[in-house]
Amino acid sequence: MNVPGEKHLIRPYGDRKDDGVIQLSFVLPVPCSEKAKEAAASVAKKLGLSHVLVSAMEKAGEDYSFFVVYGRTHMQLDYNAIEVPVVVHRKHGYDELNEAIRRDLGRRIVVVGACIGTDSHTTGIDAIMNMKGFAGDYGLERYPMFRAINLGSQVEPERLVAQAKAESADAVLVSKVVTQRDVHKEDARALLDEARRQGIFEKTVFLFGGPRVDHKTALELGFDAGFGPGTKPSDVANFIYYRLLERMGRAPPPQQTAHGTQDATVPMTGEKLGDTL
Amino acid sequence: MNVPGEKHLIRPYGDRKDDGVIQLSFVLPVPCSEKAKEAAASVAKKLGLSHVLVSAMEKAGEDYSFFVVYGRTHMQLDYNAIEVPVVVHRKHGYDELNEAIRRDLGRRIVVVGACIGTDSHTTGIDAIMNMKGFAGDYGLERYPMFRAINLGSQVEPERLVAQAKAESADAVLVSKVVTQRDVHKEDARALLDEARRQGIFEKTVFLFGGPRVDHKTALELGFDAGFGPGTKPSDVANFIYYRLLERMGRAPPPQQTAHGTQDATVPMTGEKLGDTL
Amino acid sequence: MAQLFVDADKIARARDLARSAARGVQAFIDRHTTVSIERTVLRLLGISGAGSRGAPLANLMVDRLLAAGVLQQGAAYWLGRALRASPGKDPLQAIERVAAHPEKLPPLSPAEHEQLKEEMRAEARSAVRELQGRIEQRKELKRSLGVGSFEGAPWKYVIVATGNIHDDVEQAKAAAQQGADVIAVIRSTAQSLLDYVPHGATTEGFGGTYATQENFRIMREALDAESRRLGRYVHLTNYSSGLCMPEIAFMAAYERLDMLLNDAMYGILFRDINMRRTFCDQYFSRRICAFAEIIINTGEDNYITTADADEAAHTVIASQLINETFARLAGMGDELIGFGHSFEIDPAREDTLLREFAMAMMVRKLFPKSPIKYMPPTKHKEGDIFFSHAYDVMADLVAITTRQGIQLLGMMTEAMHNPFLMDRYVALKSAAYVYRAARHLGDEIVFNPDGIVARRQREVFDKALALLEEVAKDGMMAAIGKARFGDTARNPEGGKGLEGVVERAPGYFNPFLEILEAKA
Amino acid sequence: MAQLFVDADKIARARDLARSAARGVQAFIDRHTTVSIERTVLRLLGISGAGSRGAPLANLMVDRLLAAGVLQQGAAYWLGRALRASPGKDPLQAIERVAAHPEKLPPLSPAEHEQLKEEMRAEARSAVRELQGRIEQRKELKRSLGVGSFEGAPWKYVIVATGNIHDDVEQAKAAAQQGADVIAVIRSTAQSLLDYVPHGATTEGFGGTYATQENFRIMREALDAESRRLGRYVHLTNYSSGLCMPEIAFMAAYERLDMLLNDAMYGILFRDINMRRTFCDQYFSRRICAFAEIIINTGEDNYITTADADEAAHTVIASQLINETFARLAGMGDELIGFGHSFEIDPAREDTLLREFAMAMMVRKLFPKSPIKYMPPTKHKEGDIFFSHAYDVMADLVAITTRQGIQLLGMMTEAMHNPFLMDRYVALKSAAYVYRAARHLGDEIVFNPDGIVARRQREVFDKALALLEEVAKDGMMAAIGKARFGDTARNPEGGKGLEGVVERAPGYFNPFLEILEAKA
Ligand code: B12
Ligand code: B12
Ligand SMILES: Cc1ncc(COP(=O)(O)O)c(C=O)c1O
Ligand SMILES: Cc1ncc(COP(=O)(O)O)c(C=O)c1O
Repeated sequence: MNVPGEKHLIRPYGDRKDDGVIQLSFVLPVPCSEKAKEAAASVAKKLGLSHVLVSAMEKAGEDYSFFVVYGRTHMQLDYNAIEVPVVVHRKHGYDELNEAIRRDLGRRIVVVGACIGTDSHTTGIDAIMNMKGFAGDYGLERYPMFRAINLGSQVEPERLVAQAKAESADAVLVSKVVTQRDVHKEDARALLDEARRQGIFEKTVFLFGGPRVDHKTALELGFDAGFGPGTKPSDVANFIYYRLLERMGRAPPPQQTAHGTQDATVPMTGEKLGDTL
Repeated sequence: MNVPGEKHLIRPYGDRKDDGVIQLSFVLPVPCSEKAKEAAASVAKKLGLSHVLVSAMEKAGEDYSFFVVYGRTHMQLDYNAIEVPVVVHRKHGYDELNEAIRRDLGRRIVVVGACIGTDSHTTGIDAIMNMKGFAGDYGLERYPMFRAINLGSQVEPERLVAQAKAESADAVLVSKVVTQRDVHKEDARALLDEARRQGIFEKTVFLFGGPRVDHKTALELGFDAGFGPGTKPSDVANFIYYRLLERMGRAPPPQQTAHGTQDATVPMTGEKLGDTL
Repeated sequence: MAQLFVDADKIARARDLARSAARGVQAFIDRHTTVSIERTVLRLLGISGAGSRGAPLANLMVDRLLAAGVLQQGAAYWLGRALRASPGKDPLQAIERVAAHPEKLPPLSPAEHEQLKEEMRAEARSAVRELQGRIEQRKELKRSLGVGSFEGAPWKYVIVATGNIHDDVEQAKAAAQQGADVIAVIRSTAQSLLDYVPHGATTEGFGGTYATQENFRIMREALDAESRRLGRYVHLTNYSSGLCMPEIAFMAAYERLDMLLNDAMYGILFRDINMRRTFCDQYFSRRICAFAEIIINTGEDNYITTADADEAAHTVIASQLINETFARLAGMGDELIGFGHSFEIDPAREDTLLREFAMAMMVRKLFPKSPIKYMPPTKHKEGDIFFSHAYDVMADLVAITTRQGIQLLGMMTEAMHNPFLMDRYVALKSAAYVYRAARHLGDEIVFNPDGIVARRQREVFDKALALLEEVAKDGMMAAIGKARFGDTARNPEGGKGLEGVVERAPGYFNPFLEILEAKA
Repeated sequence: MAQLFVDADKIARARDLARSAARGVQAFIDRHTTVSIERTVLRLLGISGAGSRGAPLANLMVDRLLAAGVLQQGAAYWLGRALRASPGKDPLQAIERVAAHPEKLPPLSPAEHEQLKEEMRAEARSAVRELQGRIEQRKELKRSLGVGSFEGAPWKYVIVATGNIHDDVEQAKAAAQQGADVIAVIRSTAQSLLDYVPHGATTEGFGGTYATQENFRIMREALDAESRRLGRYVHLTNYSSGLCMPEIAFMAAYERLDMLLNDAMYGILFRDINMRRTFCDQYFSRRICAFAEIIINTGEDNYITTADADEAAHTVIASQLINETFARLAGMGDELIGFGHSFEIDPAREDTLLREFAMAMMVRKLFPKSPIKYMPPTKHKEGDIFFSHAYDVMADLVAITTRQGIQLLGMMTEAMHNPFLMDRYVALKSAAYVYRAARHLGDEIVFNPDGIVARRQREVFDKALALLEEVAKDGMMAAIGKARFGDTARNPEGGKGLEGVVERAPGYFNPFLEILEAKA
């Protein structure tokens, strides 16, 4: 029923089309009892669900009850109204991209990256920068036309920025994996402040990545782009190339997307994402 | 912090007290894509959740996506405001109850039961009525002071009522397990209509039970009580005894409860219920 | 891998007992017919429509013949007479005519009589030929596509049960796309007690969707398309069970279904259908399945959802041996008999995984050539979907390790509702993981021949043997009368549908039975 | 049950190689001390407070001594000197005084020198006696209560990590009530790189809660109460890891913790801590653990969260043998060495359950007397919590079947956040089910000696042996330099904390080391 222009109303679907079925689970800080069960039901009702069924009340502790609840929401979404602009840039393959860089920039692109703050989850940044790459996709180090310097884990902003400056890097790649109480955002901001302090903010491309990073947040924080789970090095390589071209006034600016930058350079495949999320 | 009279505000609890964390899962009738993922996030937001994290988007079919979502609700519940009146009747043990019946009624209580309509889920009614009982608790048949006639499965209302009339039963026990599209309620209503037609509605106690039955609904349907999962035969035996006393004007009417009648005769233990739900 | 720790003579002995128990019943079957057998004959002869108020023509005709007290001749015979008496008339009216005053019919000369039968036999042969053709199409498509996730993996069997055939199709397609090998459309609760098969596409059922020929067609058509797209054959199954076993068997064969739930005793025990009726009906329905190469699934799993799975385990084995005998008597090859059993032991107990392994291996080995149908936990499922899922995963492990043939995947919401789309997805994904992770586990491990598992097998089989001794001594019907199966007692005169059982007249005529019995 | 398919000589050979590789390092260790060893000595001597800006007194003192270039004498010696130089003064000021101008100190006669050491030794003995007393309390309580779900069941180990010790207590109690046997309070990400131990109760951490002596006390107190109520002893564990290994070992011993994550190489590889520093620190920390009968958990699981679990499996085995040697050199008995490994093979592959069985059985059998610490799937966890849960359940099955000693229960939300209360509940309930269901499975099954599992064990062990040959030849430090472990290269001069390593002076004095080394 999806006629462009028209509304495309959708609702959650359990047993029958549009029945609005949703499953919930949560803990309430009260012991199991009929009263607790009633409380769980009212949580669901307050969320606007009808046909509320508290299918499980489990003793998660003497003062805690765990609930599994089913109910039906009556909301509708107009699927056509959901905005996810996809950038039109064609994604280059490995050789093609190296060739394009040679042709259009005439030099190697220098990128410096690290997992910053106290975070030592390097597998993410390694997947992007090191030879090996990720999911069969070569890492930046492997590209003849990239010079990739990976500083590894627990790198303080000062050091990362200084290094980037020293190498007069085209792009800085920042990874954060630990997100508890939004420490990833704090660290990301600290990094950009440092970049301003050392005066490389304007002339450098800043990329932010991690399992809980998305393009939108990254932009809000002041980065050029954000890369979430399932990112391939080639997505990043393409993005940097286009962004540099654009800074040279040689390419259409990619529209901002509300999402991980798989789709900032390629229309993305949900499946893939589903798999790696 | 639970001072009677005062408010006792509670919220779902995941990582830290009152963080309001709730887990959701549901299917949307659209293929996996960044757009679908955004739609899933807006479902959660429309439910009033913040910190929405779509942790999984899975291909549940070419035109269906399955989502797991975490978010935080900002609602608060006043736990003290939740009403679950508990009846004060003391629950008699097996011997004690037989004795009480002998003393107070001076005769055996006659109960006729069945699983009605097209429903052939007899284990529930059997658990209540047959010798064996349930979870180590003797069935009514075993009580010297009960005469329990179990008609089994797929019994039409006419037959059950006629039988009850013939036996001049004190109580009629009705079981329904299949609930799809509320067929259990339809059948329950049909039974009471039949009882009225055959003129035994007034003088007989009607009990309704099944995994999706609760006291409240049962009362709304016109039954004397409703019994949900985990019901023990002894709960039922006690309830009938008290209800008959009361009809003889000999006992305080049990307050209505919003719940399965474990707590209509005994303060219930969440655990137990948690286990059998 | 599967190991059997029971000694061979005991097994041979048990089979003999099952055979002799069944023999008595078979003698009865051979002397009787039923309304639903005769309706099936008429359907085979092309009587497919429904009357004004939706009653199938086959029912209207057979009812007349029964009322007129002439059914024992066989419906095929009377249809022949009727058409000859009023040529060109519409069959129903023709039947009504003859049924109104059968005595008034001009007697036939032996030659005419023979000729009439020959005509009907010719009709029957061409009907059978057409049916054969449709069955070949089904087999052809299957041959041309892959089957199952990998060699030796159980077929992943899931249920759809929305009550609405069109929603069912949606959900079946989604399930197929996520790896389901078999789609079962569960019937509406009421249907097994209907003494007719509803007509046309249906959109309202309770706990399931009505089994109708049109619904079969719609679903099979959708699955054919899906199978082609996926390059993997997706099977369809339904229930040849209740008061219309043979009719549904015919419709299923005609609409190219692959399997049918079909049990010699389920209807008797769980639906209180008269035993004589069920025994006669199961025979003819299985004759059709044998011809159509439809895999039947027996219903022993039901015993242990009612009685305690640990205590009643032996009734499962005994019943399977009985089902085996009846199926063979109906001409079915072992490869078509999907023996049912399940993973149902109360998870609150200890070593349940070992006890489930014991049963799963024993059933697997007792019927080496048969596609065992393995059912998931249901009775002890909880509203705690996370626990229920973990519980199902253990069943997946036993299924792949012991190489069950067809696994009905457990649903984490079993305790609440008919499977939702997401429930099926979750089950399919985890089953695929477990199959993959444990793919060769069965070839790797050997159980201790004097261990818990081995002892458990012997204990269960000994009890099954004792039960069969008793059944053979008292006879099937008496044993059922003593509640030996599924904790339920039934007597030969009780239950629904007895009125539809008729002793065959000496001249009883059933051209299809002639063909099917000849074929075997 | 667990089977080992590797031949004994190879195993013996591997142990020899590990020993000779470690010997070189141990020689280095015996010639050096570190700031954190010396801080620990001071803490043992009762220097427990913190200075104005929260800096622990022990740090302030040791920093002075290091700056003054006199630490190689041993902090205990200088504390003695200082107190004797300015009697009655507060220790910090006294130390500052001597550190200001050590050269100005009047020289001691040999007799005085001996006397001073004797006094400090006496102090040390009484400190050790007090410590001993507290350790006895812990053992006493444990003796008086039940331990674990049943004989032979792995201890159920869960993590709390809210960042706030008071929330941690809430969650730990709930977990204990639902069957947790071990509570691990995960540290804040930053802590391993701090060259001091924060002071007091803390309520803000990232990815975990700071390890402080006060936090230890608060949690242990809560668990003591809970253990008594439940009649089941609930263990507490934390991390003796990073730049403060020995100090935390002491605090843990003092606050009656039962276990500590403590690895000879983890800090080097995963926190880029200087290897000399870590080798020295791990030695003294393990001396303390040996004395306090604290079970250590090694961190080999980390290798396979970074490298591919299937390809790097041999590094786990090699590292375990090295950890074993170092632990024994520090006087630890096998029963105190909890070797770490994990269920981490990519679930997208085939026969992963078999390959996990191979590893789990091999580790179990290589260290028969040790409480193996089994970690759950983490790296390949998905946001699909239902799948993740199924995946964890397979790890539970391997854990109970192969009788791992301590199982860290997998969390269905591993890919998203630190465990929530409900995540732990779900994990504990399912693990209890799997343990129950498969309780005796291990005694029942035997793996094919030439099968996939056996071959996999041999393959992995051969690679481990080859790696150890190399390590023994080049020496530990060189091997680490070549990224032989955890895919990470480190050099002896690199990493954090090298400045805190000092060569011991000939007269180096450490009364506790004397006692602890004598004890062994
Ligand atoms: C492996 C791992 C570890 C390893 C890390 C080894 C290493 N060298 O990286 C070890 C064992 C050391 C470890 C330790 C800890 N971990 Co850890 N760890 C994990 C684990 C299991 C997997 C992470 C991983 O490797 N993913 C695979 C990589 C390839 O995926 P990725 O990081 O998302 O990267 C991809 C994209 O995000 C993107 N990307 C990432 N970065 C960048 C950067 C740029 C510029 C670009 C363009 C793209 C990009 O591209 C990559 C490829 O597609 C996760 C749980 C999980 N399953 O996610 C927990 C997890 C991340 N760890 C966690 C924690 C808390 C810790 C500890 C702090 C626990 C503790 N207190 O001790 C410690 C300390 C670590 C520290 N100081 O930072 C938590 C974080 C919770 C939170 N959200 O805050 C998690 C989620 C586990 C949990 N549920 O508690 N961990
Ligand atoms: C066992 C079982 C069967 C057995 C029944 C055997 C028998 N003799 O009872 C068999 C195999 C025959 C069966 C068949 C079907 N079943 Co069925 N079955 C179940 C199962 C697995 C367990 C039910 C059970 O025995 N519970 C144990 C008893 C003791 O619990 P209980 O009924 O809640 O009773 C307790 C309380 O509720 C209370 N109580 C109950 N009744 C009464 C009455 C009174 C007066 C009182 C006081 C108390 C009381 O006391 C009892 C003790 O505490 C459930 C799934 C599940 N795990 O719940 C599905 C389930 C009930 N079945 C279901 C369905 C759909 C069917 C079928 C219709 C499927 C089909 N289309 O073929 C068929 C047809 C049945 C029919 N015609 O009615 C659905 C119902 C969905 C829904 N909510 O509508 C379920 C939930 C499975 C599912 N998820 O799809 N089933
Ligand atoms: C053989 C058989 N027939 C039928 C059914 C379904 O029940 P109904 O008779 O209501 O269709 C089952 C249920 O499992 C079964 O095993
Ligand atoms: C031995 C060891 N120490 C410490 C840690 C925790 O990391 P951190 O050093 O950040 O405390 C781990 C993680 O598993 C570990 O295995």
